[in-house]
Amino acid sequence: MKSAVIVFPGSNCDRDVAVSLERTTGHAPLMHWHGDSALPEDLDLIVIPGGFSYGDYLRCGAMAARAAVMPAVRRAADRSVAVLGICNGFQVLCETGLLPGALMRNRDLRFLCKDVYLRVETTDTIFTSHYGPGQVIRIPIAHHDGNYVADLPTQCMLEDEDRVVFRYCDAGGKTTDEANPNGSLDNIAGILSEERNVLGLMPHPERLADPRLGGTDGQPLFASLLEALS
Amino acid sequence: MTEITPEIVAEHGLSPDEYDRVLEILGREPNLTELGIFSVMWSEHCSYKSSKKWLKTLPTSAPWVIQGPGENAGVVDIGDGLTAVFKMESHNHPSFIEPYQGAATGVGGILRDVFTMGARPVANLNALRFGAPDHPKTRHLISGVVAGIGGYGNCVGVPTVGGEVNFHPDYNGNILVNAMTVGIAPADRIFYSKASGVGNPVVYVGSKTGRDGIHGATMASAEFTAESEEKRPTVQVGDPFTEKLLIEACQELMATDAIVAIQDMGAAGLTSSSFEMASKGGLGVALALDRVPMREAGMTPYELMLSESQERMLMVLEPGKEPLAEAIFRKWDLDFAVIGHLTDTGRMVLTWHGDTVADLPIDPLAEAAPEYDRPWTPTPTQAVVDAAVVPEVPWTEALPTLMGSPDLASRRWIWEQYDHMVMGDTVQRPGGDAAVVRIHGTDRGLAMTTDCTPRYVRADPVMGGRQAVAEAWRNLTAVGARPLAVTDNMNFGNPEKPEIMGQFVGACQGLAEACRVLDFPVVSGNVSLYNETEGRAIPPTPTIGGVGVIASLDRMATVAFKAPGEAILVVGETTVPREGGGWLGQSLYLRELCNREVGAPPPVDLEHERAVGDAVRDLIEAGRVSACHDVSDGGLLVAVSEMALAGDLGATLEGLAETPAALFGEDQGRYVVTVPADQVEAVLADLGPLARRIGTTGGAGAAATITLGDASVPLSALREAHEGWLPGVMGA
Amino acid sequence: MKARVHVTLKPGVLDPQGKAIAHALQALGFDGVNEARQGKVIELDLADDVAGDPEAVRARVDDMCRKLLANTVIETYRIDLDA
Amino acid sequence: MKARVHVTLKPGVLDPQGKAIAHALQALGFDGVNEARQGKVIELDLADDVAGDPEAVRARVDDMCRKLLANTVIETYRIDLDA
Ligand SMILES: Nc1ncnc2c1ncn2[C@@H]1O[C@H](COP(=O)(O)OP(=O)(O)O)[C@@H](O)[C@H]1O
Ligand SMILES: [Mg+2]
Repeated sequence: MKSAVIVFPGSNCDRDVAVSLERTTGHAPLMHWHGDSALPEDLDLIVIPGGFSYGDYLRCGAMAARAAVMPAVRRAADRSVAVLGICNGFQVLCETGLLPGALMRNRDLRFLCKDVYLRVETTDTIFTSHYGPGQVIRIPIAHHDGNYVADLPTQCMLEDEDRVVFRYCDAGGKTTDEANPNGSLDNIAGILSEERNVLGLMPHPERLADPRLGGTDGQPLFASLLEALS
Repeated sequence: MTEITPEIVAEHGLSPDEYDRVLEILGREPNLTELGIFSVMWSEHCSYKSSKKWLKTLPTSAPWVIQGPGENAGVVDIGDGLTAVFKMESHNHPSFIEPYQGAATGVGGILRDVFTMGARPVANLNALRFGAPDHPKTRHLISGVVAGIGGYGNCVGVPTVGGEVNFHPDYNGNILVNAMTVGIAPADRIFYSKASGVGNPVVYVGSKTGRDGIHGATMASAEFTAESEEKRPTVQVGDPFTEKLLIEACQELMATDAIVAIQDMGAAGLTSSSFEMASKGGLGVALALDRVPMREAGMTPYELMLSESQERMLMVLEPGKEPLAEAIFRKWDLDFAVIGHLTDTGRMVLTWHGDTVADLPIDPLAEAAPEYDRPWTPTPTQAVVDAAVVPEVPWTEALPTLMGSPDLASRRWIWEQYDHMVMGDTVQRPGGDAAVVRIHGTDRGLAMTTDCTPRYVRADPVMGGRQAVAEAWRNLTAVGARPLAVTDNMNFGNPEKPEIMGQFVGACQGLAEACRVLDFPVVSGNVSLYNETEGRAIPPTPTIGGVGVIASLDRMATVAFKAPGEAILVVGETTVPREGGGWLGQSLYLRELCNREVGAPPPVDLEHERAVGDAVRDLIEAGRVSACHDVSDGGLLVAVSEMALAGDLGATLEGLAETPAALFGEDQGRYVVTVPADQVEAVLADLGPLARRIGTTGGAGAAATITLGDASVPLSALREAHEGWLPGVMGA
Repeated sequence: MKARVHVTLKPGVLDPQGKAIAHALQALGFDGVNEARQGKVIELDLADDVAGDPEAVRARVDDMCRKLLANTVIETYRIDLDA
Repeated sequence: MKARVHVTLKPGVLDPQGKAIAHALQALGFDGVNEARQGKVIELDLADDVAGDPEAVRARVDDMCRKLLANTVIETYRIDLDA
């Protein structure tokens, strides 16, 4: 599996996800600078990492979405290359239109960094095949703007096409309002593109993929990718 | 040209005596720019004129200390060719005026101190003191300060992993915001601020200079009044995104051999950075101020020298390396300008479009800054509180009250607003004794903590000073770390008052004693004086930031109870002063349940502290304890409850006198540990009189309680009190 | 020449910031605030050679809005030109 | 009745957001943007019983600005009333 992590000015989870990828695949991903508009042709996976690209100024992900490298990311996505956007990366993908909807300020207006429970809504993806259907996993979030919004037709489409991948839930798997940390529509934490090769999610699977850090529920995501893409 | 009148001199915070010294050094009258430079260089903030004499008494060396006080940050050896670089700094006044930006720029400033030295910042901590929770301003200050610390640290991508928070009405008009950064640098690539090489280029990088915070340094050195709040001086606005770029650009440049010396522009910006670099190198400097990147039109040399715009650095480069450095800074979209060069004149010569606008001798100004031996009176000794006369509230009532009291309640509402996991190495998150950050790519850890108990320091500055150091040492020990060194942040009132100066002198004495006995030297620090409002001083607050190293993360302790049926031991109880007693003077029991803040604070027996801590660390390193927590605020029963909450397991206690003194006394030098049942006898035998068993863990989920004798308190009630208080205050 | 771009949330999009403002105003004792909504204003100072024909300038700023300044999934915008 | 409050940074106060916007516009090929500054607009919908005398309403909104909506250490504000 050949992967690249796109580095924007202000990205700050680029190293973290590279560590997870390297642990999974045995070799380091390519760290690709945002200003370089040409991506290698033979990539299997492009990761848009978390952080505060361009300081999250104006709108989270807005400026990164217009960076020089993004047309190449879009072309790769169109060629069915897997694209994973984590946190700020999810925001970037929504801003580019590769994923529908938008991410607004958290309901309580505060930045929130904590472990949350997620229910795996579909395992029919290259990102989640190593989870069980309906499995409840614990993964951290760390964001100020993770409140997913979309209009009703979009919401129905995501639902009908089985494109909601993760929902915030409680420890028992119930998608209650209290378990929704940011006010997201329908407790949505992660969604797929129509072709199912682009995933955006607010939680950080790379932050709990190492027993030393207190959990490994993020690891199957990387293992799923490895299996699907090698 | 502006004529220098006595009023102008006074506005610049210089006393008539100090101005006479200016005249003497120059042999003429200064112009306004020169006066401004003198004023910031000789401000309390930059010159340490009231504190220097006493700071010199602190122990600062140990075999593992690579750089003690005097540089941007302290540096200690952590093995494997790596060093820890750290410092703490206050941003009290700005945070009171504009909590978000004040706190944010405080974080930005301390980060720069650390990455200037070549370190990559790996963790931030913050020690906060607010006024009474019900004071009308407190909520607004908490929410602004916390959002500001988070806003900056989160964006820069450095985890905020720990800190402390106290509330006291005497901080109502003067909160404290102390920020600490810990970084890691290779031992052979540390960068210093000492300039060398006559002719070498002096380079400005980072953000442009605007009219931000002009006179911030002199303001931070003056007492607060209602009027100064009205004046609302320009507060600096932080730009964490630019700081992040600056970190990356500096790291990239530091990997080359282009840098001779580097210094961040902190308080007093360009003035103090250029002076310090030249002064340390015994050189002169010539700067063409018109080349400084400017954000606004019409700026004057005076403003450029005094601006406190953030996210800026000054460097001396190897000759010929300018293009290399410029390419790196341009790549990161940062300003870069060669603004001058080093000279052999020993003078600072500033020009503006070719005209000389200031010409000052460097050494007399930087080194002959005033140094005072201010009169001081020792703090009167407080009577020891007789435990027998303290009202007894049943423990089942006292415990939930304490667990939900302002100084003991959970700070989750705060640390959840800080990204404490970014960088992927946070092994112990906030909530334990010390935070632990893995040294990237290894299986070793850095432990870090901040500590001070201001009510102890106020009652007895010497003992309180000792206690602050001892508690930091204890918190590091409790996770299994070997404590290495401290940074101190001395927050006090007006040093011109002998009783305040007495607090400062006493605290320094206590700090020094503890640092010496515990082998825990001071490697960096910061002094913030004049923390007063309308003549009322804050409680003396010498905040201690401690750093230690864990040799193997497999041998690290955490506070959470791990399994039911394990023995609970208290280690180090021999300081209990009287038969069946405990130390209630200045305890939270006395304050929260009897409404009295009186008495002598608990004594700190440093030899005992060391013996107990070393024994506990040995146990942890040998993998013989399953959980460990030091006993501090609130005493033994609070410590046990905190462990129970963290592990979601109850405890049944035995053999404890059901008195406030035994249960809530704040005797120092103690730890609670748990040990698997089959190993208790061996551990007790090894510890001898240092330890005794006080109970057994057990009871999970809804059935969990803290039980003692015939009575018990459900863990759920403690959790509600503990977790509910701060969200309740903040209305969310 | 100055252009002022007002970016506001589309009607119907929930506005957590606006809601919090209305709430805080009420808590401060300001009754009678039915609703509050928060938007952005971006003030652009345009170079003189760019200015000139107001219609051309407006078209240009409109282009900026669609390409960057507004997220038309959730926001609408309005452009004011200052002479 | 609607009141619109414009909150902007005082002149001279650093505006990191504005700076980044100007920069991004330039990177997108929009030349000639000398400067960008970002502010907020807060739109308040006031209950009818509160409305009425415009001067009284203005005074009330002004009070809201000083107490909550603007941070007068670094920001200034302007109030527009809609009939
Ligand atoms: N402002 C803060 N930011 C981050 N963490 C904090 C803050 N205040 C307290 N904490 C964390 O809460 C826990 C309890 O703090 P404290 O009671 O001061 O610990 P101790 O008594 O061991 O010194 C610690 O893990 C500490 O790091
Ligand atoms: Mg502790």
